Amino acid sequence: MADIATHDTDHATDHGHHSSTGLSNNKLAMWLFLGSECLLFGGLISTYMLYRGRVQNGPHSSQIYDIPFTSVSSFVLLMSSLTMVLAVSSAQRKDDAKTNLWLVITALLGATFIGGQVYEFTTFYREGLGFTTSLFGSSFYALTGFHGVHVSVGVIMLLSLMGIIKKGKITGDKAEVVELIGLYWHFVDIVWIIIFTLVYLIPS
Amino acid sequence: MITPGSKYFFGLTGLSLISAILYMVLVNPSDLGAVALFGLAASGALIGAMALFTRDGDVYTDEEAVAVNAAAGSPSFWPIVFALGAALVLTGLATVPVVFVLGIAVLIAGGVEWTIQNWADGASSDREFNEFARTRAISAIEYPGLAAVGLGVIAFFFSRVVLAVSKEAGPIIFIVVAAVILVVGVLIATKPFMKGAVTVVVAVLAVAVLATAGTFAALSGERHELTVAAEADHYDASHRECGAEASDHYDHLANNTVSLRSAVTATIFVKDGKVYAEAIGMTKKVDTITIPRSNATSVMFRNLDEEQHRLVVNLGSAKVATTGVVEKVGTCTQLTGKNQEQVMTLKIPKPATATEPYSFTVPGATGEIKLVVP
Amino acid sequence: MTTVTEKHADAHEHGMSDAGYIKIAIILAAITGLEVSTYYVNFGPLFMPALLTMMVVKFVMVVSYFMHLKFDSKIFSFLFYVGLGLAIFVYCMALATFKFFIA
Amino acid sequence: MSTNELTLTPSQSPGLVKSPLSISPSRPLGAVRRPVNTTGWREWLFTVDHKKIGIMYGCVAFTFFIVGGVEALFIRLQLALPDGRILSADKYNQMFTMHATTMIFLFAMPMAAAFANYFLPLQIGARDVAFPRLNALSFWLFVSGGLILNASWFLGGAADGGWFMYAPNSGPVFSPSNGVDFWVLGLQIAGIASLIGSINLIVTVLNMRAPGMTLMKMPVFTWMILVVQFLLVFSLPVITVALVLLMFQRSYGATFFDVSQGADPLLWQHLFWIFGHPEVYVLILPGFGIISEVLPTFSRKPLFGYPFVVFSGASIGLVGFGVWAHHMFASGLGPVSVAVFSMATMAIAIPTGVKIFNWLLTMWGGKIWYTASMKFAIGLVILFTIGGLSGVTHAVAPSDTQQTDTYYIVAHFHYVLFGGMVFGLFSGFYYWWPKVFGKMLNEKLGSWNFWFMVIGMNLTFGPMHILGLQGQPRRMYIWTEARAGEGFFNFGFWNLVSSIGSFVLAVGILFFIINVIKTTRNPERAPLDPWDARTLEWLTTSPPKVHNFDRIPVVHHLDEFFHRKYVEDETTHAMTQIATGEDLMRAEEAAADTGIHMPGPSYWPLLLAIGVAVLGMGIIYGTPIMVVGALVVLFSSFGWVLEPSVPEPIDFDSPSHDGHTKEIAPVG
Amino acid sequence: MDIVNNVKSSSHRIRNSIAAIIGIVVLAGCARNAPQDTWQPRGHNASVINHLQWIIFPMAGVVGVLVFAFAAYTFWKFKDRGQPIPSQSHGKPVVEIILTIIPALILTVVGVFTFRGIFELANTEDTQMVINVTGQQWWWEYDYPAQADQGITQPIITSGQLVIPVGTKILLRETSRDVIHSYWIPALNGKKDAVPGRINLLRLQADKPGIFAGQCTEFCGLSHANMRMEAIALSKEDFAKWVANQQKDYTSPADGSLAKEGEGVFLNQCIRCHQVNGLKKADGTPALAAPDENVYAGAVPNLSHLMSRNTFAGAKFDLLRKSCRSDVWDASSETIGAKYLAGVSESCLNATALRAWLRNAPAMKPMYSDPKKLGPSGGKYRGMPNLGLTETDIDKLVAYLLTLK
Repeated sequence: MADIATHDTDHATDHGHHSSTGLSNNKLAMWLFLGSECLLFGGLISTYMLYRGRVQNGPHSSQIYDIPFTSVSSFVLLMSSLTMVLAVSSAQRKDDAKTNLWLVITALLGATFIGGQVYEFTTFYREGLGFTTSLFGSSFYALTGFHGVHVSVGVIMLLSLMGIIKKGKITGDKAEVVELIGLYWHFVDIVWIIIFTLVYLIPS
Repeated sequence: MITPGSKYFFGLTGLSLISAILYMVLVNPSDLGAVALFGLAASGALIGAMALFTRDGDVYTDEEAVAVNAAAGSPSFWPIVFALGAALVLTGLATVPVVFVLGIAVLIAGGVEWTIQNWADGASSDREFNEFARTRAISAIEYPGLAAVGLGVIAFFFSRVVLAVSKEAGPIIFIVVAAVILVVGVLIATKPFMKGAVTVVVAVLAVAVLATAGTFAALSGERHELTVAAEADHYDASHRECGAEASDHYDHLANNTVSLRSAVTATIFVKDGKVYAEAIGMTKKVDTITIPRSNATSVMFRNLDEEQHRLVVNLGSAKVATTGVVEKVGTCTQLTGKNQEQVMTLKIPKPATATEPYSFTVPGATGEIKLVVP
Repeated sequence: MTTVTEKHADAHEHGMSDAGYIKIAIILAAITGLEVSTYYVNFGPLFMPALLTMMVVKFVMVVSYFMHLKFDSKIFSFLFYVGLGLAIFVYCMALATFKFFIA
Repeated sequence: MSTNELTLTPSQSPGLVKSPLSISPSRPLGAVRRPVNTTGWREWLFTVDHKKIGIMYGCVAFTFFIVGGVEALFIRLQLALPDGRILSADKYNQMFTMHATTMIFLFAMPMAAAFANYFLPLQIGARDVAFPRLNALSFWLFVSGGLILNASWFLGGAADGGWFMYAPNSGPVFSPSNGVDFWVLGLQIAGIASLIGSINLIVTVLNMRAPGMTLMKMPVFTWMILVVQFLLVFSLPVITVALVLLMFQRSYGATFFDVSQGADPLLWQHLFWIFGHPEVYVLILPGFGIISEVLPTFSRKPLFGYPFVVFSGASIGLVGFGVWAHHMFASGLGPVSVAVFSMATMAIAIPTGVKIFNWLLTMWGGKIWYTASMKFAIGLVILFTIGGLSGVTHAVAPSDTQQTDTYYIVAHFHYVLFGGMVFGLFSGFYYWWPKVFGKMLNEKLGSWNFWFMVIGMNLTFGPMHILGLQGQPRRMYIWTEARAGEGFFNFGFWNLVSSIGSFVLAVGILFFIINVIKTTRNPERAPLDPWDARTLEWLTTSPPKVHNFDRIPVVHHLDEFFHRKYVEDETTHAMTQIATGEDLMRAEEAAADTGIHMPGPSYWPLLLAIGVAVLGMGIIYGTPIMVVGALVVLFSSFGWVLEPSVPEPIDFDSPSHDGHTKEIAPVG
Repeated sequence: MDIVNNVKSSSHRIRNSIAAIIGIVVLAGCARNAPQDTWQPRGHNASVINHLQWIIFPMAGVVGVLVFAFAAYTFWKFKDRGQPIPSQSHGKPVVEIILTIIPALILTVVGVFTFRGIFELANTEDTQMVINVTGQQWWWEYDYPAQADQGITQPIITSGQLVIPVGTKILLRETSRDVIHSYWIPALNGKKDAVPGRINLLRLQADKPGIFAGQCTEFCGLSHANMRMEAIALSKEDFAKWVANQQKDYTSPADGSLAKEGEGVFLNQCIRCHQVNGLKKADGTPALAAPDENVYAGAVPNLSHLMSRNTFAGAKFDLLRKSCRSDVWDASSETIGAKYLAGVSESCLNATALRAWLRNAPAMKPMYSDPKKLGPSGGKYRGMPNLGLTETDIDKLVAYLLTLK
C-alpha cells in the first residue's frame, strides 16, 4: 500500500519554488521510503533467522529447499535489474520505444520470477510445509511472500507505466518516473540478494 | 454535484442504516433482520453512487439543441465480454468454483466497462470529448487491472509448466524462458528489422506458446513425485522412526543446528557412548529433569560423540483411540552428527505414574535421564 | 516542467553507459554463480564469510551502480544508509539478546 | 470557525489557458470532474492545503483527547476505592488499553502532526508541503485508523491486551474478541499515515526551505519535528512487522507467537519496543520544539545554545534507537544485555539534561512575560524535570525491577508525557491560536486553565509515585485492602487523592474548551504580531493566506522575523525596534508575487483512505470485502497518478460573463 | 578486589549518612504494615537493590532541588519589570560543555554501582535449593524437585504460597503455561517475568521467618489483578516439618463421615481437573485428574494438602477467617512458623469464601469459564466454571477439603 502512495508524484509545488537541495522531491521521498523499507524487511528477515530452525512438525528447510531452481530465480531477478537500468537510461535519452521495450522485458522477467515463486510455494506445500505448519513455515512464507508481493506490485507498476507512456498520459517528468520505479525495482532485487544468501544458501 | 436521483438512494441508505442500528440496539444485534437492513443500506449506497456517477444518465451541454445521443453508437465489444462472463458463471455453477469466481470477475469487468462506455457516449455531442471522459473515468482501473491480469496469466501458466515437468527440468526451462525473453529484448533493441509487425508477431507467438504449454501442463497435472509427497505426508509425526538407524524421510537431510538456547530447561549430552544432563540453574549434573505438567518445555540434545545419535523421550504407553492397540508413546529428534544439536519441545499433559516412569534415552548409548512431571 | 528538473535530468549524465551496466550485470551474474557453487563445493571454514562477503558486494554494486547512488547526491546515500545501518544495528542487537550469534 | 476567513477573493486567472478540446460542455464529467471549485464541507473533505489539513488534524486529535480523557476518568473512578465496581474486569482492561492507544496514536501523534503540518511550511517560508495530496492521504488514513480502533467498542469489545499488546496474551485464544484485530488494523493504518506524513515532512524540510534558510537557521520547532519524522520513518516499519505477524497469527493461523511450536514471546517485545522507544521521543520532542519557540519569545532572548539544543535533540533521537530493551529489564534478557541497555539508557539522560539547562538559561537574563503560553512552557520544564529524574531512577536496572509495572512507572511517564508533551501542546495552543484563527485566546481563562491543570496533574500523578513504591502494580482493575498497608503511605488515601486530582485536571481542560468557545464568539481580531515573535510564520496575515507568503522571504538570520523588526547597536548590544509586524506585512503585500499556482483539491486521498480501511476490514470480515477494498485502492492510487497536480482547464467552470472564474487557487 | 571493597564501603558510608537524614523523614511516615513496600528489604537480593535505590533516589532528589531552586530564582529575578530587551546572546559553549559533563559524571558513578548490582543479582552459582515456579492464568504453581540435601525426597507440588527455608539461597526457575506473568515478592527481590517457553531464574533469600506478599506484575489478562502470591519463610526446622507434611501419604476420611461423602462428591466432580495425590477411586485404582481435557492451559491447582495453605484461588481468597489470618500474619518471626504449620482448622476456616467459590466460582473471580464462549479455546475452560453444586454437596465437599491437611 505505502508503495503506491509514495510513488505518487506531486509536482505541484515544484512550480514557482526553488528546491533547497537542488534535488527532486520525488527522489528524496523514494530514497527515504527505501531506507524505511530496510527496517521492514530487516524485521521479517530477523524473524526468519530467529525461527528458521524451529520445526515441531513438517519438513526442515534443508529438506525441501531446491537450490538449483532458486538460483535460477535469483539470476532472473538480477537480470531484470539490468533491463530496468537499461529502461532508465533509455528514458533519460528520451527514447520512448526502448524505454517501453525494456520496461516490458523487466516486467516479463519479474512475472516469471513470480511464477517461479508460485511453483516453489506449491511444491513446498505438497511436501508438507504449510503457512501454519511450523515456525519455520510461518516465517518463511511471511518473508518470501512479502517480497513476492513487492515484486508483484512492481510488475503491475512497470506494465501500467508502459501503458501510460504509450498513451502519453504521464503526469510529470517521464524519465524521473521511470527512474523512481527503477529504484523500487532494484531495491526489491537487493532484498532478494540478501534473502537468497541468508535464507537459502546458509543452512539453518 | 449531488444529483436528484442519487439523493433518493442516499436517503434510503441513511434511513436503512439508522433503522439497522436501532434494530441492533433494540431487537437483536445478530439477527438476520439487521443483515437485511444493512444489505438494503449497502445497495442503496451502491445505486446512489452509480446514479451520482452517471449524472442520473443526463447529458449536460451548452448546446441545448444538440440531440442527447448525437455522438452515441460507438461500437463496443463489452456486451460480448459481459455475455462471456455470464456463460462462465453458469459453467462455474455446474463445474468448479474457480470458473465461477473467474466468471464473476469477467462479468463485473465487462459490466463496468460497458456502463462507463455508455455513460461517456452520452457525455456530450463531441466524440473526442466523450473518449476523453471515458478514459478519465476508467483508465485508473484499466491500467492496473490489465497489468495484474498479465502478471497473473504469466505466473499461472509458467508455474503450471514447471510443476508438470521433472524437478531437474524445472530450472532448465526457467533459464531458457528467461534467456529467450532477454535475447528477444536485445534483438528488438539492437536490430532494426525487429520492428513493428515483427514484434507483434513475436509477442503473439510467445503468448500462444505459453498459453498452450500452460494449458497442457495444467490439464496433465503436477508431476508424480509431488502427488506422492502430498499423499504420503512424509513429515507427519506418525512417520517418525526413533531407532538408532536413520529413517527414510524423517532423517533425510536432518537439521543439525538450532537457535533456541535461551529457552531450554535442560541440555542432554551424549559423549563417549554415555548420556548425561545439565539443567538451567543447577550447578551439578542431573539425572532427573522435572518439567511442569502441560507446559511446552524445550530440551536440548547435544551430540559430543563420534557417531550420529538421536534423543528419544519415552512417555509410557497408551491405547490408540482408533485401533485399540496399546502402543509406546514418545517422540525423538532427528539423527544429529558430532558437535551438533537439536531441540525437542515437549508438552506432557499427564503426570508420570509410578508404573511407567518417563525417561530420555539415546539409542546406541548407555544411561538414561529420568523425566518427572509432577 | 520547470528548468529545475531539466538541470536535474542533466545530472544523470554522470551515470554509466549501457555497456557499463551490462559489465556490472555480468560481474553480478558471475558472483551469483560463485555463490551457488558453495552449495556444491565444500568451502570449509570459508563458507560463511565468503557467502556474506559476496552478498555485501552484490548489494553494494546494485545500490551504487544500478541505483546510481555512487553518482547521485550524498543526501540520497545518507537517507538510505541511515535506514540500512539502523536496521542492521537494531536487529543484530535484538538477535544478540536471543544469543543468536553464540555458536 | 467560519470558512470565509480562508477563502480568497476571486481574481483573474493567468494560469487558465484555452481548453484543447473544441467544445467544453458545462458539466460534462459529473463525479469524474475534479473538485477544484469547492465550498462548504467539500472544501475541507477534498482539500490539500496544509493549513486546512493541520486544523482538521487538530480538531480530530482533540476529540480523541477528550475520548481518551473520559476513559482515564473511568479508570480513576474505578480505582478511587478498594474493590471498585464501576467497571468489570473486562471493561477495565479495554479501558486502559484504549486510553493509552488513543492518547498516544490518536491524540499525541496527530496533534503534533497538526502543529507540524500547519507551522512547518510557514516556519521555513514555504507555500505548502512537498506532497500536498500525500498530506491529505495521511490525514484521512489517520481518521480511518482512529475510527477503526474505536469502532471496536461497538463491535464486540475493544482491545484488552494493553497498548503494548504482549504476545501471547494478544493471541486468538487469550483475547478472543475482535478487539485486538481492530487494534492491529487501526494501528497499522494509522502507522501508514504517519509514515507517509513523515516522508512528506522530511522532504519538505530538506527541499522547500526559503532561500538563505540553512539547516542551522531553522527554528528549533522545525528541527525537532524533523528529528521526530526521522524517528518515525525508521521506527514505524518495525511495528508494522510486529503487527503483520500478530495479524497473521490471529487471522490466518500463523505460529509466530505459539509457544508450543517453539516460539519466543520476547520477539514481540523486541519488535514492539524497537518501535516503542523511539515512539516515546516522537511524543515528547514536538513539545520540546514548541517550548523552544515559546520560551525565547516570552523571554525576549534567543534560545540559549541553539546548536546544543539541536544536536541534543538529534542525539536523543539516535540514542533512542539503542535503549529499547530497558522496557524489558524484568523479562529475563540476561545480565549482559541488561547492563548494556541500562548504560545506554543513562546516556540518554545527558542530552535531555542539556535541553533543560538551556531552557532555564534562555530565561536567565531575559525579560520574562508570563502569558498563558509561557506558563505552560515553564510547567513543561519543571514537570518534565521531575519525570526525567524519576526516569533516571529506573535506568538503574536492579532498581527498575522493583519499579517496573508498578504505579511508579505510571507516575513517571505521565510526568514526562502529560507534564512534558501535553503542556507543550497547550503552550502551543495559546501561542499560535492568534496565528491560526486570527483571535486571541483569553489570558485570564488561560491562567485558570493552567493552574487547574498543573494542580490536577500533580494531584493525579504525584501520589502514583508513592503508590508504586508501596507496591501497587499497574493494570489492576481492583486493588485490595489486604495489600494496601496502613499509615501515611497506604494505598487507600493516595488512590483517592489521585482520583480527585484527575477530576481537577478534567476541570482544567474544561476551562480550555470554554476559552475556545468564548474566543470563537468574540468578534475582536488579534493583532498581527501579538507576542513580538521571532520566526517566519508571523510574516504573514493571521490566519495566513492560502499561498502563505505574498513573496517568499529571504532569510539572513536565525529568528529572521525578530531581526527584521529590531536592530542591534554594535557597541552596547541594545536592541532598537525599527519596524512592527504590520509594517513588515505591508511591505510584503506591496511586493507580492504574481501567478502563484497552488495544487488543486483532489478526491483521491479520501477515496484511497477509504479503500485502505475497507481492505483492512476485509481481514476481519472476509476476503470478498478485502477484494473490494483492494480494487478501490488500485483504482484510487492510479487515479491519483494519472491526475495532474494542477487541474486541467476542463475541470473549471467556464468563464462567467464578467470575466472572473470561481477558481480558488491562482492568485495575484 | 580492594578497589571494589573501597567503593563498596564508601557507598555504604554515603548511603548511611543520607539514610540518616532523609530516612528519618521518610520512615516517620512509613507504613507499619505495608506488605508490598519496595523499601523494606527482608533478604539479601532485595537489599542489593535497596542499596542502589538509596544511591539513586537521593541523588535524583538533590539534583531536582538544585534545578528547581535555580529555576525559581530565574522566574522571580527576570520577570518583566519594564527592563529593556536584553542583548540577543546565543549562549556560551563553555557553560554548555560544563553542563554536559556534570550529569555525565554523575551518571558514570551511578553506572558503576548499577553494573555491579546487575551482575551480583544475576549470580546463581551458589544456589542451595531449586523450586520450579509456573505461572498460569491466574495462579502460581510451585513444584519442588527432589533434592536430598534439602530433605525433599519426592517432588512436592503446591500453589499460591511459596514456602522456603530462611537463610537459604533459593533459585526460582520461572516459566508459564499460557501468557507472560511476572513473579514479584518486593521484600525478597525485584520482579522477573515468567515467560512461556523460557526458563527465567530468580534468586530469593529470606533473612527471617515471615510472610511476604507479592502480586503478578505483568498484565496477564482478565483477572490479572487477582493473581496474588505470598512467600512464607520458615526456619529450617519448621521447613523440614512442612516438607514432611507435604510428603505424607494420603489418608481417606473415616467411612460414614460427612467428609467421606465429600470424597465421593470430589471423585464425581472435582477429579476431572483437580488432582489429590494418593486419592483412589471406589475400585481402588488411582484417581487421576485430566485437566488437559477440560482446561486450556492443561493444569489446575493440585489440592493435596490444601489446608496446609492459607489461601486459595490464586491467593485471592483467604482460607483463614479474619481473626485467624491476622493471628498468623501479625505473628513475630519466632512464632510465625508454628502458627503457619498449624494449617487451617475447622474453626478458623473462612467457610463463607470457600462455599461461595464452590457455589459459583466465576462470580467470585472473573475467568473465561462461560461454557457458551469457549470457541476460541477449543471448548476448554480457562478458569473454574460454575459446577452447579447443591448446598449439601458443598457441605460435604467443605468437610472433605478440611481433611486435606
